[in-house]
Amino acid sequence: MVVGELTEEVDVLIIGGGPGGYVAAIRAAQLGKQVTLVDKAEVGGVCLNRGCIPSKALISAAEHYEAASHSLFPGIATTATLDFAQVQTWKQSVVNKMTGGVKTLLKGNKVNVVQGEVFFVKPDEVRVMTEVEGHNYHFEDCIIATGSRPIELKTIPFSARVLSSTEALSLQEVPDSLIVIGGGYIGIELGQTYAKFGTKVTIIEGTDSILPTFEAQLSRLVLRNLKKYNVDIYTNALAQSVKETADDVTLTFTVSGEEKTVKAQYVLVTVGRRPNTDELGLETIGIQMADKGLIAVDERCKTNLDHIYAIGDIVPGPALAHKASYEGKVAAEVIAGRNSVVDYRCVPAVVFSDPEIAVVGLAEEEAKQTYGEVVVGRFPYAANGRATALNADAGYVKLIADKKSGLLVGAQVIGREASNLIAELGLAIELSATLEDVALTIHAHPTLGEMVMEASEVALGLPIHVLGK
Amino acid sequence: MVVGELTEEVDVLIIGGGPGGYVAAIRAAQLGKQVTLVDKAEVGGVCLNRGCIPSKALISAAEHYEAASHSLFPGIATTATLDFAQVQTWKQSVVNKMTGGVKTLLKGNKVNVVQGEVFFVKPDEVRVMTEVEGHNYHFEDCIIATGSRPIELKTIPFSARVLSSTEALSLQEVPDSLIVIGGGYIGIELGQTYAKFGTKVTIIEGTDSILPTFEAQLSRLVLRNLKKYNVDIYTNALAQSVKETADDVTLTFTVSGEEKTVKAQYVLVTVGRRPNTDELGLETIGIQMADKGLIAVDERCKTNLDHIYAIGDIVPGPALAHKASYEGKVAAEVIAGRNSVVDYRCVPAVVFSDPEIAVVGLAEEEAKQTYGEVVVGRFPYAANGRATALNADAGYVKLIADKKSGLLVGAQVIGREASNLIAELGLAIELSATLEDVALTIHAHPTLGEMVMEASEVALGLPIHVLGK
Amino acid sequence: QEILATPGVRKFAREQGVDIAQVRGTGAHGKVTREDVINFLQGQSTLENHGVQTVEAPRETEKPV
Ligand SMILES: Cc1cc2nc3c(=O)[nH]c(=O)nc-3n(C[C@H](O)[C@H](O)[C@H](O)COP(=O)(O)OP(=O)(O)OC[C@H]3O[C@@H](n4cnc5c(N)ncnc54)[C@H](O)[C@@H]3O)c2cc1C
Ligand SMILES: Cc1cc2nc3c(=O)[nH]c(=O)nc-3n(C[C@H](O)[C@H](O)[C@H](O)COP(=O)(O)OP(=O)(O)OC[C@H]3O[C@@H](n4cnc5c(N)ncnc54)[C@H](O)[C@@H]3O)c2cc1C
Repeated sequence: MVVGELTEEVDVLIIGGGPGGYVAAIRAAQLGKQVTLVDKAEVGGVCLNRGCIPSKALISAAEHYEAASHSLFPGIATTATLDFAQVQTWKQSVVNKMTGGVKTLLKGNKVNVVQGEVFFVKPDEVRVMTEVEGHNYHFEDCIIATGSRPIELKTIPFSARVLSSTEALSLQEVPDSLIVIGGGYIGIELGQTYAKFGTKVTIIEGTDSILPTFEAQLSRLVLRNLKKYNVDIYTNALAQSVKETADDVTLTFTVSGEEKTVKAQYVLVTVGRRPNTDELGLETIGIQMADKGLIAVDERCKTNLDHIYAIGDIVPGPALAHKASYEGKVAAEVIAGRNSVVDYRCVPAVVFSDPEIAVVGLAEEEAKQTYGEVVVGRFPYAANGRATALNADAGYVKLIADKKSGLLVGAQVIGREASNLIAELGLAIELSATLEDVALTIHAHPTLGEMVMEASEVALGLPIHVLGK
Repeated sequence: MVVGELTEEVDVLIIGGGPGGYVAAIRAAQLGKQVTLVDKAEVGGVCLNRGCIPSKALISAAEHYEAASHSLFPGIATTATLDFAQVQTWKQSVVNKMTGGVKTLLKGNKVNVVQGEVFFVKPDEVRVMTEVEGHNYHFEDCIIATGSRPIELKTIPFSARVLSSTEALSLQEVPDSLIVIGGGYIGIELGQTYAKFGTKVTIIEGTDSILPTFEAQLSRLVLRNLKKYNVDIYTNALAQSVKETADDVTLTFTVSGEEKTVKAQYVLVTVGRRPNTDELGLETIGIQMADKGLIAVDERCKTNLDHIYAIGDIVPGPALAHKASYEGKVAAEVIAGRNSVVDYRCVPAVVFSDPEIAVVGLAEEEAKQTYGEVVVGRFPYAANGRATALNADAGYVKLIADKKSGLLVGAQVIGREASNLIAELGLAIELSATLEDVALTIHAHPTLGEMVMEASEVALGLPIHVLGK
Repeated sequence: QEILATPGVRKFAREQGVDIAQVRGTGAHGKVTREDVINFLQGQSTLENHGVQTVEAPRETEKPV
């Protein structure tokens, strides 16, 4: 151990152990680099500790609870009782399993893991602060992967009753009532989950629709289910202020000028996330920034400083775990001397709502702008045998292709297992597949995947299981 | 209506309304042909009426019942009660929905549907018998798609207590006990389903393993679950004879020479299916046969008679619905003057066991024979975040690639949603994708589809979420 | 040697009356692209000294599947 004012020499220093940083660490180590990974909290980052994994664990528990509370299968009567504290313990065990796995992988790949908060003191040196002391590290190459944190509303600051997603994931009791400010994917996933567990949920969304970054048609089925769970939704609504008591909180908001109030046990604020780039001392070393606190990088994930790279939520592009991991591999490979670049045609995005939404590539309007004329093929779950046998006949698969070439350029799935069906479509786009390629590929019967083939046939004007015009 | 000895002229005659025949009918009609479809029973064939669809409906009901009977989620206690007659009513409603859909599609595509049993009287004429009368049809082109029926054991003929899959799918009560002769996919699917509903199941398999057409490793997890449901399995076992009473049936079988008996309420015989080619009068018109009662066809699905085509279970190749439908489209297109041929690189096969098994392309041994050296990448469900959050961490994804080129040539998935994960892998093989193509395609986090990407990285020697050697 | 091409390209070649086995693939591992088929056709028609045309496919291949 190096103590006092000694500076430790490291080969590759990675700041942040989320899905960007830990994946970069493993890949760099695999390629022969000596890697030191520093995180101020736990490895796994937001994703494993307070993002993707715990949210999906609660979502699948809620789904199981809901499926047993309201059996869709005639002849199978089921009941469910909930011990939410135990669900939380299980959720934590899922998180621990995954973070434990990451620790094992880092160790197995001989990555040196250090706990501490990092800031830059020189273009090739950082200081790492633990609670009791500080060390300096001098590095050859550095990857910044410090991720993001929830945005706080100035007028509605976080408190005992005003929560971020982090606290909302860890409630020990199911609240009677919950107000969600922000109807993006995190707000919808968490709101819907608590609604399934029995909470009276109210969603306050600033734009004219929940899930505003998705095509309007996609959110419609989610909306229908939210109403089934008795969720109140206000769109074009602006949260103004809260009044908090020991037991509850009252939110004042306006809808087209009109002031309204709603009272609940908690308010959850999910209005976006901001990059953790403000406390790293980036100014001192002169790193060039892009918009909104993001770090500017080139296609090798390199910043303007030759030996410093940045990946994940702190660089432009969708703030998603799989994009962070992809960039992590690229940065690690570049540092190891490989000729890697960020070179994807598409990044899928999934909302684990009920039903699930998954999209990849261009939306219909974007495709029209890029390609001029497009063809669209849509196939409904209701016409799919497997979906019907699963009692899951809400939803559709929609494919968007360039009219001239037939090249698939975008795809959307809403319905059961959308999160898994999108994988084929992402591969299809990356491999420049045409509608014919997809239509001529035999898909197993009876599976949900058949809808992908059938949607292609719809776009080609030769649909089998729906009527053409 | 034509009566008496008049012969009706038809353009395209299709014999059999299963997934081969009805799909051919729709495609031929779409391409401008006048189509008459004749089936002696209901449209939809085995697949929709007594195969894929009813079996999958019972399987998903059993899964739902089982999931609620034994909740895997700590903190969510569930119970389930079963009214099996009602489950059967629901199953029938699923079947009716799908066959009703097919009828609507046939009508919408202006296909003339006739009920009756067909046999050939001349190379361009058939006789169609209904219960009361007969008509002759003279055709331009004909597609034979008469499918297959369960094989009956000479020594153990079907009876009130010796059932084929058809009767086993329609029991009105859950039997106390059931013996399944034949551990292929139909026997395993049905045996496991009744075991989940509470039946004491015994499986008698002639070879040394259940699911003998799959790699041994794949059946191991299914075996483990069967044992959990208290299923007795005898391999290398030969069913000899049955003794039937009003209430039960006793089966005598031998295991390596030793004679054993087992008593149950029913015996289900699932030892294979034979093509319905023996009562069509094919000899009279001189159609050339292949092995095992199958009709010989070329790559256009044409028989030796220029205007007669054959598709589905009555021609060589896997006896699967999606293969029948694919051939149906080819035959219809050829008749309509298009230059279509049977030209697939792979046909997926799925077993809806617990966990599901899905394979596509070559098995490891086959790949070695074809390509010499192969590389294999295996990724376990236990290392996937989504699987862990779903409490579904049994299983793996295995990819097989040509070592020299990295071309993906085979894939196997066992585990939750294998039936849907296989779609991407079938497309990858059809598109001649390499391991790198798959590894460099961004897969959404956290989804089961990530395992496909990770298995590619394992095969490439750069695994992220498992340790390399 | 295996012919590598996507299902759509295989179909395209067939419709153009091109035996895909004769086309030299320019993709990875000799994968035949749509452009390769077009170039093949153009090369052929240049040889035969007439313009690009759609050749009616031969319909009498009697190869059992
Ligand atoms: C509730 C929720 C649900 C989500 N669901 C999904 C989903 O389903 N799919 C998906 O793709 N994405 C999801 N996300 C987004 C996903 O979590 C992020 O995109 C992803 O975690 C970004 O990875 P990263 O490596 O860039 O950073 P992070 O995961 O944010 O990790 C950054 C790490 O850096 C550390 N760090 C920060 N500053 C310092 C410092 N100065 N010194 C040392 N260490 C530091 C932090 O402690 C942290 O561990 C979700 C997010 C939330 C909040
Ligand atoms: C229990 C079970 C489960 C199965 N599960 C699956 C699965 O999950 N996935 C899968 O891919 N496959 C499955 N199969 C197999 C699948 O059902 C068959 O491969 C498929 O139905 C074959 O289609 P086909 O069109 O060739 O014939 P069929 O579906 O058998 O249809 C033939 C039709 O022809 C009619 N016919 C026969 N003879 C005459 C005649 N002389 N005159 C008039 N009409 C006639 C019959 O009435 C019938 O409607 C399953 C089969 C069974 C039994």
